[in-house]
Amino acid sequence: MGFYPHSADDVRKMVEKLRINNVDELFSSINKKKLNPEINLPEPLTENEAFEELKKLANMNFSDMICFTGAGSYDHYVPAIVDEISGRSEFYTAYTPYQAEVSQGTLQTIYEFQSMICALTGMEVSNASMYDGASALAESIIVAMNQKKKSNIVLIPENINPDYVKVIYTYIAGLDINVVRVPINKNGLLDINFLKNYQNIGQVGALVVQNPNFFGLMETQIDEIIKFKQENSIMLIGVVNPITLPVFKTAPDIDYDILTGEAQPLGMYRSFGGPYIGFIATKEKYLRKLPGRIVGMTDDTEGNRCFVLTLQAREQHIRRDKATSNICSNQALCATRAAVFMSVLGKQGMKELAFVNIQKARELMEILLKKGFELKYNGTFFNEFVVYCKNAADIHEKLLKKGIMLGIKLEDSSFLNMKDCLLICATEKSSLKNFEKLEKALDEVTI
Amino acid sequence: MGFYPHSADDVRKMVEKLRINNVDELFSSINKKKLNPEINLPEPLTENEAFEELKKLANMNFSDMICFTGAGSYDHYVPAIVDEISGRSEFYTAYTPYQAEVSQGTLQTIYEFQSMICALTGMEVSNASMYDGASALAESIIVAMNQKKKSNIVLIPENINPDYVKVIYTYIAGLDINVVRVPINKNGLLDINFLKNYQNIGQVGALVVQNPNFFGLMETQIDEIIKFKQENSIMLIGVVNPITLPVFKTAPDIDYDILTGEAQPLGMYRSFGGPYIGFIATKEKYLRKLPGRIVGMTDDTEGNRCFVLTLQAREQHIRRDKATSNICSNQALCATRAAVFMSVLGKQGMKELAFVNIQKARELMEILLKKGFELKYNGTFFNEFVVYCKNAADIHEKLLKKGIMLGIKLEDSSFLNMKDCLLICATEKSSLKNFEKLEKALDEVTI
Amino acid sequence: MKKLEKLIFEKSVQGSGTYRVSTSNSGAIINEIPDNLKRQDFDFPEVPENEVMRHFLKLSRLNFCVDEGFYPLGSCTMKYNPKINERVASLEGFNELHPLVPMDKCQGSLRLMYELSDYLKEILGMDSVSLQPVAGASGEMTGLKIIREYHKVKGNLHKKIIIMPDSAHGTNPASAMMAGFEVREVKSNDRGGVDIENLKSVIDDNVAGFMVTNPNTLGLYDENIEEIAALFHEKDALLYYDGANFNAIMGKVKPGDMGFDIVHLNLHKTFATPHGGGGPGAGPVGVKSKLSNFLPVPVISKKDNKYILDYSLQNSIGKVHAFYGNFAVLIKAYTYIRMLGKDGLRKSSEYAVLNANYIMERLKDKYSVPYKRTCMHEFVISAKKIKKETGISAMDIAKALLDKGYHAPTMYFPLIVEEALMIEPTETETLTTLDEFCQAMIEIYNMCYNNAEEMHSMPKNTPITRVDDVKAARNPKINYYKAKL
Amino acid sequence: MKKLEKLIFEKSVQGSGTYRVSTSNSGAIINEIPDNLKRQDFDFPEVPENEVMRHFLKLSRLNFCVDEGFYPLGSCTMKYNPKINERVASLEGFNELHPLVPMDKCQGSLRLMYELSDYLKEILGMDSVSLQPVAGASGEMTGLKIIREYHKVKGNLHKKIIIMPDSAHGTNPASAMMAGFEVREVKSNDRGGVDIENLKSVIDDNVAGFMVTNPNTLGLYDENIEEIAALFHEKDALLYYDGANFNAIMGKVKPGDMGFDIVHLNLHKTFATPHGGGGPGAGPVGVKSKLSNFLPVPVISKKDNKYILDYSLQNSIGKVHAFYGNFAVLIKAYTYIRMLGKDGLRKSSEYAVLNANYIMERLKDKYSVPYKRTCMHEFVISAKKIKKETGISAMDIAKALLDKGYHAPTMYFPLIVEEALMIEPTETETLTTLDEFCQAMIEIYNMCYNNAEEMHSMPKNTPITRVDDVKAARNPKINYYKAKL
Ligand SMILES: Cc1ncc(COP(=O)(O)O)c(C=O)c1O
Ligand SMILES: Cc1ncc(COP(=O)(O)O)c(C=O)c1O
Repeated sequence: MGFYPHSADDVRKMVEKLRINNVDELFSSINKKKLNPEINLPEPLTENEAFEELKKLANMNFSDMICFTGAGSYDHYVPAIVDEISGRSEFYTAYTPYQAEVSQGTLQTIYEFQSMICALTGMEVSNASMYDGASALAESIIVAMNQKKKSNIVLIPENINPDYVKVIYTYIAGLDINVVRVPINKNGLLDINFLKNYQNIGQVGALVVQNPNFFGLMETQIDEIIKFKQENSIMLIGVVNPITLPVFKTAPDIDYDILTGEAQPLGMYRSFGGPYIGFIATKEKYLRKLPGRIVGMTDDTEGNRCFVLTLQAREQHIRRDKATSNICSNQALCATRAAVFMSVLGKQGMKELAFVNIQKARELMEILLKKGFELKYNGTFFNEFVVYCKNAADIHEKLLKKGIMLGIKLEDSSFLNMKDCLLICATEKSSLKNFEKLEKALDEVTI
Repeated sequence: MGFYPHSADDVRKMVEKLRINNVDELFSSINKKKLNPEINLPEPLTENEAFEELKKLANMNFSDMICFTGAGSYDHYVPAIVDEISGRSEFYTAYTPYQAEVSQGTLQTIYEFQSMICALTGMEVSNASMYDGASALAESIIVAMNQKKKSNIVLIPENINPDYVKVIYTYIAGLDINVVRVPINKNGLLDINFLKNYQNIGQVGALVVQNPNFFGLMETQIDEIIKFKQENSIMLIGVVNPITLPVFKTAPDIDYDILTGEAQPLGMYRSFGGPYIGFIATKEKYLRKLPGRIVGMTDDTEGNRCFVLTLQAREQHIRRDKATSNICSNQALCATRAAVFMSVLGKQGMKELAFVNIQKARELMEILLKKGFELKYNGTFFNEFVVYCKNAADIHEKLLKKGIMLGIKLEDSSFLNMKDCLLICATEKSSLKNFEKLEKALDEVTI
Repeated sequence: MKKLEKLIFEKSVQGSGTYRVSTSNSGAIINEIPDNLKRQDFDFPEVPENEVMRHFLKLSRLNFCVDEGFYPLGSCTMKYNPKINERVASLEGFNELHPLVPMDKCQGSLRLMYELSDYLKEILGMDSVSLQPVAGASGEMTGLKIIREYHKVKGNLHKKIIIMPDSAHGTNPASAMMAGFEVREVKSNDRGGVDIENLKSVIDDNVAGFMVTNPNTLGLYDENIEEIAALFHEKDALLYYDGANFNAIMGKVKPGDMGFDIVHLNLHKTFATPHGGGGPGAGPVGVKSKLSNFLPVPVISKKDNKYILDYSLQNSIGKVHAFYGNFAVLIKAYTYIRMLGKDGLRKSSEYAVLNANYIMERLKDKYSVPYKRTCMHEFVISAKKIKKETGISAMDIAKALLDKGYHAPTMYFPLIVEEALMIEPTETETLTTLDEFCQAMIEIYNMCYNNAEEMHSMPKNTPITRVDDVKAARNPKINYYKAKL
Repeated sequence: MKKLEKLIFEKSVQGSGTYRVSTSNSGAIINEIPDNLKRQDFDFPEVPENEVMRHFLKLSRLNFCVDEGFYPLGSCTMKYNPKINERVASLEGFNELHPLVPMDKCQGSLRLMYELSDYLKEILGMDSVSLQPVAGASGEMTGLKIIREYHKVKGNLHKKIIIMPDSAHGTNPASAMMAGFEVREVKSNDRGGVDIENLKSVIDDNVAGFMVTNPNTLGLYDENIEEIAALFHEKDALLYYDGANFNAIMGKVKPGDMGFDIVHLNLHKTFATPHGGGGPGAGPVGVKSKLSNFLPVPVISKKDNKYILDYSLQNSIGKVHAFYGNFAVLIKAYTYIRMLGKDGLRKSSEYAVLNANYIMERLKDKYSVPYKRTCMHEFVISAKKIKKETGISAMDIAKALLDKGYHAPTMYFPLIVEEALMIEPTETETLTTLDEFCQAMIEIYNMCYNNAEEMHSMPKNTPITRVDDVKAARNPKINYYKAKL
């Protein structure tokens, strides 16, 4: 089944108008020997058949496992209104809003997204979205390092999402940026002494802090970090989970220069890893250094308030090889989803969401401690934490057979020295029932 | 979680404006002893919790059984575009289109529905929808009998959907209408001789013919039925499955006075029996006798073509106890779905749909015959047919355990004398894979 | 510029439909159909999926809907339809379920129906509930057939009269007619309630029942309801409660406590299920225990910890729907009740009533309020005086509201108020919306006296201007293909 | 009357949000957070769900979209997005799947990705595919990093130049910059293709690669492509194919057969996944076998009849996305390919090209076509002459189209054509739509000469009139809460 509507009669009319004999004449620029090649594809399907095929594939996944796993992808409830609005043709079948006169829907929505990201992060300005949290961080580092032209070192602690680090390495390959990893202390936080004693400090352009970090821990050494960054005129890049921000300190109390992160928790399904949505918020003074789209407020010729893609002089289609980034299509529909999510939860809902996540993670922790696990790090955590016990890998495996994914093994995630450590996550969706199932399963597998 | 937005401050302002002390003062007309009674309901839920509860209930159903069952509810594929359009707020959160100026969306859609129902049925006019096929038939009978004031008998063959018959009895209770059942012949069709020899013919106002009938059979005695009805000036009411009509003879070749039926196959899910949608089409001369809403074309004051609820003088809000029916809210969104379904399939798709259903039913029949079932009736059928074998009930039961519902036992459906007969259905969704599963399961249970 | 849309038929081009139901050559099967049963060619649109989408998208935008704005349509309770309801009703476990699966294969649906029945019993003060009726009018017919059957069983065949107020909704007399009853009206008194003296004069032994809403169609609560109930019960007549106005009293008072024997509810009003542009709705019927046996079958019962479709009711009136009613609508109402709980339902009604009184208070100096009382969830104003003074009718005012981006109130109903406009805000509107609406109403009032001419030509900003109803009815065009027949 | 919508912030009323994440008193937990980590109060909207719905519904209506009408936006391939794709992508089995589940728990997703990679390999004539890049530009960066790594592994660190035509899309040079390359432009010849002589003069041993689309951004197919490829391959430079224009040649010719080493596709163009108002898209990258080892990890492999996430590529450039790319977008492209099959894809391109040529033919007497050749799926016209004669610019023409209910063509791109308008109809439009569009273009042409003044003030029927870009950029207002900081 295809989606090209011409009847045979239509084609005849058109071919006549073009004074050709058949459509293939239009392809005469193509080397005859290469034209109309064999392509080995399955037979075409009707809609019904396609649906059945895809359902079959979907059902081969174990999406209904009880999943106490975060590590960059979180199981939050998506309010139905989010799907309903982002499912409106007007949002999802529009192109990038180049023609402002017929794109105020997307433009105003993105403006509202930007404003809410600013409100949550406490920063002054935000862009319209990035591909995901990892690329947002990578591009943030490039922005920061471009501010510090004479420096070529970015400090990245060991407690940062390891997949983000991989993306950073790819992005900076070929650019004059070097990564120096900051070790972590026994509390799972970055080793502040390493910073204080770091020799090449003159070369350092930026420091990255993930907060909560990959182990779920909130950074408590903020005052020292701020002091370090201010004394050495280093750009401070924060990587945050946006749903922590209604509760935890952020800018301007923390002097971040750039605050970036993954907004998947704001209304995106886990969806096997994408589409997600990165955000970058910064101080006004760096506005013109931002990558990606930015929507600004202005007037039309009749004086109506309206919105438009602005500061395009930064972008690839104007500045070409001098642009702040190559990003063009971004994740606008995800930003729309996030805007609806934040709007419908509102201030109270966003606070409750943070509270419940904190609460649930503590309940889950209690269960695990009771069953013999130990906390790897003491400290304040949000909805993730690391536990260990001597046969964690084995327990993890056995629970999987029972339909429970008890986090990830840190050993598998580039933390080779963290054998028998699991990174665990609870959210508002972690129901009492699932906790009970976990307890029961743990009892069974640990005998 | 509720949906009333007033803040405490709003309430204070409003209460002040009304010069009352609290909201309960507004309820002072209510007997104090009866005010604010205890109500035993479960605790309120958040959206997430409600979703989990409902998912639990949904999962308690065995909706994924392989289901070779029709009997008034059919497993047809619903194109995604049908959900997408009927899921637009503009359609599903509107009221009945009383204000034509702001309801042209629904009005034109219903006009198109009416027109396509007319095109399919071959009748001249159609109404906007009825509650379901059963009530549409019941109301059709009342319309017909009102045309024949001196008669009080309606002839209803035994091969009609038994649930429809039950609804007819309820509807006519208290009215001066009597049902006489027409026996069926050995081919499962109505006994034409019974009609010819019927004594009280002068009392007969209408004859109902279901085509295909409850056993899936097409009526072949059409010429004799037409002759009978014309000679005796009886109203002929046809009950049809709309998806048969691209292939099978209908009005005006068959002189139906009213053609009614269930349009569930046109884009409604089976949904445990509802919402479905009845339709009634008739000759123009009976237009003003129709129950329910009717949309007509007209102009606005500027001469734009537009649509409006018309012929309201028939309806309850004008005619009150002299109305053609009490129906008010009907099944408008279902009519919208049917309109989209028919539009997207279009002429070719509707033909293919009929063809494939005929084809699949024959393939299924072959399998069953091969496995030892016999056809109860010989004759032309659409997508349903009756088979029997001596331990059909037992096989039916055993297949259920294997996740296959091989039709319904006719014995359970008021056909007490049809022990060991199953009414079976195939549709375009009956896949080869499911046929194979059936074959395999049959081999296992019949050993 | 009016943004109208062509008809789907006008977009049809032969051979241009893109949808395929079959990839194989399915047409050959036609040879197995006897020629004398075959149909010849027929008219039908041929439009590609892309254009079908655009067509209905554009049509949709010609509608006003509650997700767009304020819909103060009295008697219709156009409250917000929570989006979660649409999500749960489309779960595959519900919508792909055949109604005739064996009972052990549909325990989820049955349990939902069983529990919903229970909740409604609690809320209504009734003893049994049928979820089968699919709309208000369907519930009415069901209830009236029960009344008929009740008297029949008792041998009281002479009880052929249903009394109802002159303010009754049109479906009430029409339903009574469909159940084989005759209608007798009782007058309303000057408080908008039933005139007890008049009632006494019309009541007699032939009366089978009384049908009323309370609050009634004026939005007023009849404080004599218990006395009225007693008058009917004395004659062994049954009291029927039309639940269209139930949004006023959820959790505040139970119809069962007022003395009613039978109630229907409109789930598509009070319980937030969407109206769909005219359905599908659901009109469950609750009855007192003496009538439980008369309900339509099946009802949902519990037996050995299993939920069953129970067909065993002795005096059942039969069936009013081929299966069990509009099941998907029931899912939505169930979800709504579960989310709100007791307090949420009660507060919903309280705010609905507060909102109505607030608007009435703000408008009463401009528009005359025929009954000077606290109203319940809605109230009626009359444009009679305005019409006399300016020539502007209730209709003109309604149309002017459309132009300001509001849906119109219900017009010319109930019939006992001249130039009636019935306003029902519901609880889901914000104070800002209410204030803006009042402001619009006041502007319109001023316009009646300052610029009457303009008022007659409203609406102007809508997709079309006023329609020619008369033309539509005189020469009905209801089938595009008609000309070709 | 302009139907604008307030900001969500302007609808906020303290305490009026209705959404609850928790029914219990969850706030107490705050006491377990150390004071020095706690945030003080913050600004955020408080709006009830009802009003949130209305807000975004009204906003949505201010957008033009492909489900509303014709979108001849060159280079963007705004074809119809089949609704089935949305349905399958929202299956719970896909969208509730955590990306880090063990591989035996996600075989459905892996198989889909594996098969999609296979299909794309077939369609492209490439040997390996990565589905990880999430947009065209993301694919470009991936491809260029591969080029860089390829030369690095070979020890050719001096290869720092990427050549591209002067007609290249802005992302191409920007991507080259992000991969640490310098850009060198090659001129276009008078047929719109690469000027071979000029190419020979700019090519040298420092060249790492060549980046081009074919058909190029003028919609023209470069018949010298194989010769060009040979010139680069001689220097061990790699050829990169920007697949933005692939809708012209699906099933007609494979980039691999033209001589390309690396290709990206825009699934959100050619493969009918919706554009979402600016993403999410997907930009898979295919490479010839010598580059397979350089792809981002993981790729999907098959081992012992199981699909696996394969991290074993020796020279992998690493990762370009935290997980595996925009998986949900991949589902849609997969479904599209499965439905159309080989013939469907080929016909899509044929009709896309036919449609473009048909419009060009109908417009060429009015609007000047800079390159007089058969075009492929799109073509560029120039308003240079019109501008000189009437003062009407390409921008004015584009805005006039908005007023007639069409989206505008791409304007002022490619840069080598003055007053460029680039028109791409796609295959999903009907002949009626094409004819009506041509008619509109001709009317606009006539208006340029008859009523130039009017042309400058277009559009008028849109939600807003032309915007003040300069004001927006001069004093950027991009955060509502900014004033309060
Ligand atoms: C008072 C009253 N009764 C009955 C009805 C009929 O309800 P339905 O339209 O659901 O049949 C209505 C509906 O408008 C009503 O307002
Ligand atoms: C020729 C060309 N190359 C590259 C791109 C960039 O694609 P994306 O927006 O998906 O990053 C585009 C998109 O407009 C394009 O037209």
